[in-house]
Amino acid sequence: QTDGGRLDVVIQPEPPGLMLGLVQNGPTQMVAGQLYEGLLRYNSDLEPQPSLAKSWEIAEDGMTYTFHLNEGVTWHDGEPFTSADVLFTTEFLKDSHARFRASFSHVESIETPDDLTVVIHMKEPYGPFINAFETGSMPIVPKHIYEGTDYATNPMNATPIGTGPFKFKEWVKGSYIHLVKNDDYYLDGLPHLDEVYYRVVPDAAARAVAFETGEVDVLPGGAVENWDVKRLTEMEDVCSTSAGWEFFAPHAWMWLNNREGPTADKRFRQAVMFGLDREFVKDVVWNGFGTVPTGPVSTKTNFYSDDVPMYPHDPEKAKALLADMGYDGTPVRLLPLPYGETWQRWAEAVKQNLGEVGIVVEIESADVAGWNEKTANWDYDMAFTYLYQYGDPALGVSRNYTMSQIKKGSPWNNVEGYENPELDKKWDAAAVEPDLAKRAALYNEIQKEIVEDVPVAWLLEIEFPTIYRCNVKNLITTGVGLNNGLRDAWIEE
Amino acid sequence: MTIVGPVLGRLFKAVLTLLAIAILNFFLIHAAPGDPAAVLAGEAGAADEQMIADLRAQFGLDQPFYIQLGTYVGNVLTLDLGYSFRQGAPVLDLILDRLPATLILTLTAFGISLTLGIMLGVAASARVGKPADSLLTGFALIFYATPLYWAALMAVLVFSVQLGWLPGFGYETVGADYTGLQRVGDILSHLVLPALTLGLFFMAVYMRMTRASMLEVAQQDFVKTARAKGLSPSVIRRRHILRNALLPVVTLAGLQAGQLIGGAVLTETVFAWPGIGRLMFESLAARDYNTILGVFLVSAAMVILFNIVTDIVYGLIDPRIRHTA
Amino acid sequence: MTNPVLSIEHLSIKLPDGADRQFAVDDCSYTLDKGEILCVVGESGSGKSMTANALMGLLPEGVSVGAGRAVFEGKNILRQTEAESQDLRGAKIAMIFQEPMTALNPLMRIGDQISEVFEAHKRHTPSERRKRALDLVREVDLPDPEKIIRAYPFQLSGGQRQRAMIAMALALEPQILIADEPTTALDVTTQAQILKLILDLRKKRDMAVIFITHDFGVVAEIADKVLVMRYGKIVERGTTDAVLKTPQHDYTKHLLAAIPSGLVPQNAEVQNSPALEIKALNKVFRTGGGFMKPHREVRAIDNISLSIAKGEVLGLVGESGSGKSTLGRAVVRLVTPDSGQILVGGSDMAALSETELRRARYKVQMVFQDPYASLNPRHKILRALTDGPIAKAVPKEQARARAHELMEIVGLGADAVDRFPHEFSGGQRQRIGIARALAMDPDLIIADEAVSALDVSIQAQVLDLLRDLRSKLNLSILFITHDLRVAAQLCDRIAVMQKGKLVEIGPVSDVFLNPQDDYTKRLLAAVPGGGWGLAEAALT
Amino acid sequence: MSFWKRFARNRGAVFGLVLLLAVIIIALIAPMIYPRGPWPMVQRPFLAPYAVDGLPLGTDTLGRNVAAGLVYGAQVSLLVGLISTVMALLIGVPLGAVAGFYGGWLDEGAMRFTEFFQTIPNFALAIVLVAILEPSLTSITLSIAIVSWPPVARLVRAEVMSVSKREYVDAARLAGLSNLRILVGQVLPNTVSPIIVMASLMVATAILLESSLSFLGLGDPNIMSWGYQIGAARTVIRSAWWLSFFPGLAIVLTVLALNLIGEGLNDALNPHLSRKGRT
Ligand SMILES: Nc1ncnc2c1ncn2[C@@H]1O[C@H](COP(=O)(O)OP(=O)(O)OP(=O)(O)O)[C@@H](O)[C@H]1O
Ligand SMILES: Nc1ncnc2c1ncn2[C@@H]1O[C@H](COP(=O)(O)OP(=O)(O)OP(=O)(O)O)[C@@H](O)[C@H]1O
Ligand SMILES: [Mg+2]
Ligand SMILES: [Mg+2]
Repeated sequence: QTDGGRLDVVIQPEPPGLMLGLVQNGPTQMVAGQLYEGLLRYNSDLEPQPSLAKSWEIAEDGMTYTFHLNEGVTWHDGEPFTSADVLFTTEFLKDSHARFRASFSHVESIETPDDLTVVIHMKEPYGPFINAFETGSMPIVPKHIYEGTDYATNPMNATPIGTGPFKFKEWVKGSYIHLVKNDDYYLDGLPHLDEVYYRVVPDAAARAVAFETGEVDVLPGGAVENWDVKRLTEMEDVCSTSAGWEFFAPHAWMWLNNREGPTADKRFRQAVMFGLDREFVKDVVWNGFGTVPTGPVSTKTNFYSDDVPMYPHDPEKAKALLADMGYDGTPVRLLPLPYGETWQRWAEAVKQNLGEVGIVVEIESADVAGWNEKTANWDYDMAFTYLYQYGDPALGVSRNYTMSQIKKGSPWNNVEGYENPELDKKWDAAAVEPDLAKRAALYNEIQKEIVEDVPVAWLLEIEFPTIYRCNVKNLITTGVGLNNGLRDAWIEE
Repeated sequence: MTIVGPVLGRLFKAVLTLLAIAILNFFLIHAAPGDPAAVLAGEAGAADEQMIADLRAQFGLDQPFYIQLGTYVGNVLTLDLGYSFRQGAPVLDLILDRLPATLILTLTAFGISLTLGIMLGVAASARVGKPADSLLTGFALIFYATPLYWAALMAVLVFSVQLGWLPGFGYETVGADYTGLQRVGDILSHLVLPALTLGLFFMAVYMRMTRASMLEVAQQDFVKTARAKGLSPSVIRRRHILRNALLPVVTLAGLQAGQLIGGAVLTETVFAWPGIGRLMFESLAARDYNTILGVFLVSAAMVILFNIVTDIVYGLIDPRIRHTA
Repeated sequence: MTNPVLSIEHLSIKLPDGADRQFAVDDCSYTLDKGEILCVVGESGSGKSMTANALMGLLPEGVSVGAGRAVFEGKNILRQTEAESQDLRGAKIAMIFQEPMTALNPLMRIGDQISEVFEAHKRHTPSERRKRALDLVREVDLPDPEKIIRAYPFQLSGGQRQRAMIAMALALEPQILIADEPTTALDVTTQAQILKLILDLRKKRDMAVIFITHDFGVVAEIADKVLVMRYGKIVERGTTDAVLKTPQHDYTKHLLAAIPSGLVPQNAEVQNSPALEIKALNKVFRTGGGFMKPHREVRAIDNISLSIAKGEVLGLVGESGSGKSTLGRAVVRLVTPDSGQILVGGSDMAALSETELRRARYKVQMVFQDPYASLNPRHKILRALTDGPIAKAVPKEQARARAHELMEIVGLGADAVDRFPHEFSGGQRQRIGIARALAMDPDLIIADEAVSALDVSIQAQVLDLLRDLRSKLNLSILFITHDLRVAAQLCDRIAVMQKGKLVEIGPVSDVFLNPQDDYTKRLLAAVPGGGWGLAEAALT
Repeated sequence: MSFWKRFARNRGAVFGLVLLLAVIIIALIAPMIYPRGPWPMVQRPFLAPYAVDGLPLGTDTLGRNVAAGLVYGAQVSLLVGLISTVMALLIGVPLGAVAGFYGGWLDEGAMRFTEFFQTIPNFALAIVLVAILEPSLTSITLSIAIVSWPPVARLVRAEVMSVSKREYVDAARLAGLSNLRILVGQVLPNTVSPIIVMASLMVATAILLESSLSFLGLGDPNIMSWGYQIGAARTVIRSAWWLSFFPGLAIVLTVLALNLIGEGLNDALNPHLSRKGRT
């Protein structure tokens, strides 16, 4: 192992801010994950690992979680890190972090018996709770900086202070973000790298060029279009891996509007599933990366089951279903995800596929804001999306299918308007079931039933290969990959 | 003395125009679907209504529209472009950060296109009807017809990737910490490709204009007078024809200098140039209202500034405007 | 003749294919002596300018010397290299042009344009050039020389610019000065000054002058020898006296006959009631304003009152810019006056509403100065002649018939209505303009410089036509011109304007033979071709 | 008569006309050559030109026929170019004509309005407009028209002002014609030549603008256009150059053709009328 060196990583799009407690979008997590830390990390099997907490205990009944914090941890400005910061964080995040708010709604109270201990008392046992302490889910923020201020406009947001292995140095907007090694990091010998540059390159083709010309060393997943991946990985001394996305397990599907139009008919939705040539898309549009899903739960997520009805590419069946329902050729609108060429091609492929079974598709066009607006307000027939699963169906899956999650105005819930009260009960029961085997059985039932209903058209378990130079070692060590991977990374001489 | 009054009047008009632009843009941009809160929340990958509502309140989007407009206009009048909640910084700072890059890019492109365009235009007009003229005008036409972004892609491919002569993107070598001349050289090497691709189109425009204008002026009576004096053709071309031929070119250039900023959106995107064109485009996608409005206002101000500069240059060339008895 | 400075032998100048004829100049020979002024006259297009251009080596593209020689200092200057021509131009042979407004570089100071001549021929040091330029400016009598050499062309009047041109031409003391219609664009008083200047300089420097003109008045004033050209050929040559008094060739006779004579008709008493009455009319133009431009005020009509009787022709004369056109246009309200009254048939043109005006204008029509600009190039003549009557609610058929009739009256033939304006010559167009005015059956016609742009022979035809019409139709005419000879021929009374003011008005013979106002006297004296002596002969 | 002769004398213009006619014909017969349209995936993706019979320009990232895309793209480019130009003329000509003809506060107002639009950089405004209206063929065409009319208004105003000073306009006034009739019947017809020349160049610019918008992802996703093809292919420009090369070439040639025609028209329509016949 060698210490020192500089790593250039592409970041796209440019993050809106780096204060992870306030902003949690993808690029922010990727950069700020080096600055802030959570209580825990998760390996690629999604098992908890120590981070700010060096150890933890869960009571038998699942009602109490006790965390023991590392000693000698300081914030980047030299202030000591204590359990008070953790307590403060739970206050802080309530206002700005929806996912945190959701998981902590099961919490009764929090205690800090001493500077290095945090005890959380639950209202009820909540299975996935131990999965909610990673940096992005619960970044610990400094109390001494934020207490008593307006968090959103605190000037320190521009120069974030965390406990992480790297410190914020400089951000030249539109160009790069510069992080440097935290010399006072509490784990001896870490980090290895001296500095990290996150480079903003807005054009996908230019990002590929940047990697080719040696300007950058790491292309995070999704940074280049899939067609370039093959070419780049064939270069000398270039490695790639699909690891590092296990925690997120991005799952792509098409929302089918269950409320109105042809898509309100189950037979139509099933016809869509049969009409789609998902293997073709995986092979051609995604260059072979990813897995065709069988249902709402990703193969990477806990409680995945393949005991469900299958939807192979079968145009004849699709046509039969359409004939059965008496589909009259009413055009359906398709709203693609405005995330680049890959997604655009995907929409075109879907349009072609469905066109072949007789479904008239009109692609609509919108940028991110327009997409948000339309999906959040249910103004669509079919709309692409992909969401993270966070390791557990209760965290990342159920939110898309339960009636309590039908809320206009947000695009991250049951947007399709799927209503199945029977299933809702099972989802709720599974979330708080302390017995693992029972939980699994519940989720099996759920998956079987819901796949029959096709509330949405599941398209692909996306894989985002990370491309990097082979002399960069230990780049991805956790289930969230690059988001907190640089702690252990080093460059071989 | 006579100059102060009109300049003040002009500035006053400019301020009114800018204000009108601010208001129109305000309407335009708020007419777009979606809002910054939704985008920001959306990007987080998991958000709920409460979060979006909180963000809206924080951004002031829960206020009635007319109050938002009033606040904005009030701010603009006090030269305050507002705060970008998305980026967490005052808009003016964001823009000032990016403006130098855009200015360097557009002014260089403008300089290149104008000088080269005029030189080639003069050269072509001196050889009118000959093969050299056809060749030059032919090239100009092709540059004119080539989509900017396409040229940019090709340029990166050839000069940066294949030949490795020039950096293909960015503004300077990141982290090299050059200072002084070294830094200037570094920026210059990064500048070459974007400035050339942005400049080529406009060069073609100026070249054709110069050529046509030179030929037109060459028909005028005073050129015959100059020939009757026994002046050599090159002196006539330089001293008599060119100066008169420049007048329409200057007018056109003044009008287009502002448009360069628009064209810079594409160049800045392809070359990852950290300028305000890209800032505008990205802010638009994020519905970062204050930032888009700010960029629009600043670029409109630059257009107006260019127009004033054009008038001054025009006055320098044309005594009829400068001296008025 | 002894030892000519220049002798031209069998010169032919070829025009490009498709031109109106093969040779612009066809087998011409003549000589020019030292200190002599040779006038070249002839109608437009006769090849006058081409000869001069050939001598300078400045033939336009496509036009080339076909045959012949021009011997100057023992060399044929028609067959020289471009470099040799450059050495000659400006140094040995200099030239001045017709249009002083456009012949100077608008962006360069006068002084620089003059010293440039020295520079072109590598004479003197820069500071000396400057000094000499100043001397030259003095020599051509430009006011305030120090200031003038620092001035730009737009700051000078037409006459001053022409002087500057002459200064340039004289810079290197050339042996030959070619002047291509140098006074055509100037008004009479200025013209007289320039002619005098050329005569003076000729005497002082003993240079030879080729003076191109189509004005026989000018010829009479300055020429030693005359050359008459037609269709590129020399049809007559001789001393001034010989050619003017005893012309041999028919064409020369024809040209001379067409010249408006200085003869002034006897007073014809007009007692009819007025067709037009102008009372205390005023018009001030305010221009400018805007970025870097100050305001400017011009009093174009300054408290003018006059009247025109039915069937009367009133001549309105005065030099350029005196306000003649403005007055004419005010009558038909193409210009809205600031104050005063314009009574046409009792109604006040100055106070009518838009629709009333349209009606009132039927009675007053205008014939415009520029025969090229006054007809819409995209409309056939028929439309030009019928648009008005149809708007006036004359039935279409009737309007058409009238148009045919009018074309006969103005001597173009009824068939001509189906042609486009560009298919007519200038004189023909001018007649169409008259026909158009007549189509409206007006009581009063304003003719603004209606014959100024025409060649003398055509001018005579149009004047005849007007006279004829007046007597046939009992028309009143306000005849605006700057050519006093033309005015004398046609008008009953004359009004003289200066700087917006009416300085004199009266019967033709009174004004011409017994002018009261100083300005009128100056104006009359400036007319080239030797005064109004002829008029006295007519009185006896 | 002489118009065609003058136009035909300019060899470039004739070449441009032939080129443009070719593009128009191709656009018109597109449905006959490729009746299934440009979208079906006909073969393996990334086939090089002529790698397989019947695919002279190869296939794209989804295995669609590039040649078919090109042919249908011609329809879009021409349509957007023509319609947006016509719309820009419909805004610019009346505005400029009224401003130039009536003068006074009408002129002042119209010119302020025009200036206002010219103060916002063109392309930036087009981007914002398309984003607001959401990309579709209509919104793109409309946006292009909105950003391209100001120069038309200015040109028409200048021309109308100059033509209005001609004496034949005065003559028409004296003939008692109404202002509107004078403007429409006498003045405007004499301003058409420069407008036609400008329009031919505007079509070219509009085609470029559409392709630029498409490149930025602001194209109509249901429509195959050249800009779309280049934008879609830019990420694979290294491995499949033909995907962006041919549409790029198509744009260059079409724009070139329009420019050449514009120049030819300029020569043929404005043979220095003022000089003719006076010498
Ligand atoms: N550039 C040219 N190309 C072709 N023909 C020309 C050109 N210039 C003049 N001509 C023709 O040459 C002939 C002689 O023209 P020139 O200019 O010498 O006439 P001019 O006697 O000077 O007439 P004006 O009194 O109108 O100046 C005319 O028939 C004219 O049409
Ligand atoms: N529309 C106008 N705006 C401003 N000034 C004008 C306008 N028309 C005429 N003038 C000015 O009014 C004065 C009189 O002009 P006018 O045309 O009546 O003279 P004119 O006697 O007809 O001269 P010419 O013999 O040259 O035709 C001139 O100084 C002229 O510059
Ligand atoms: Mg001549
Ligand atoms: Mg006049």
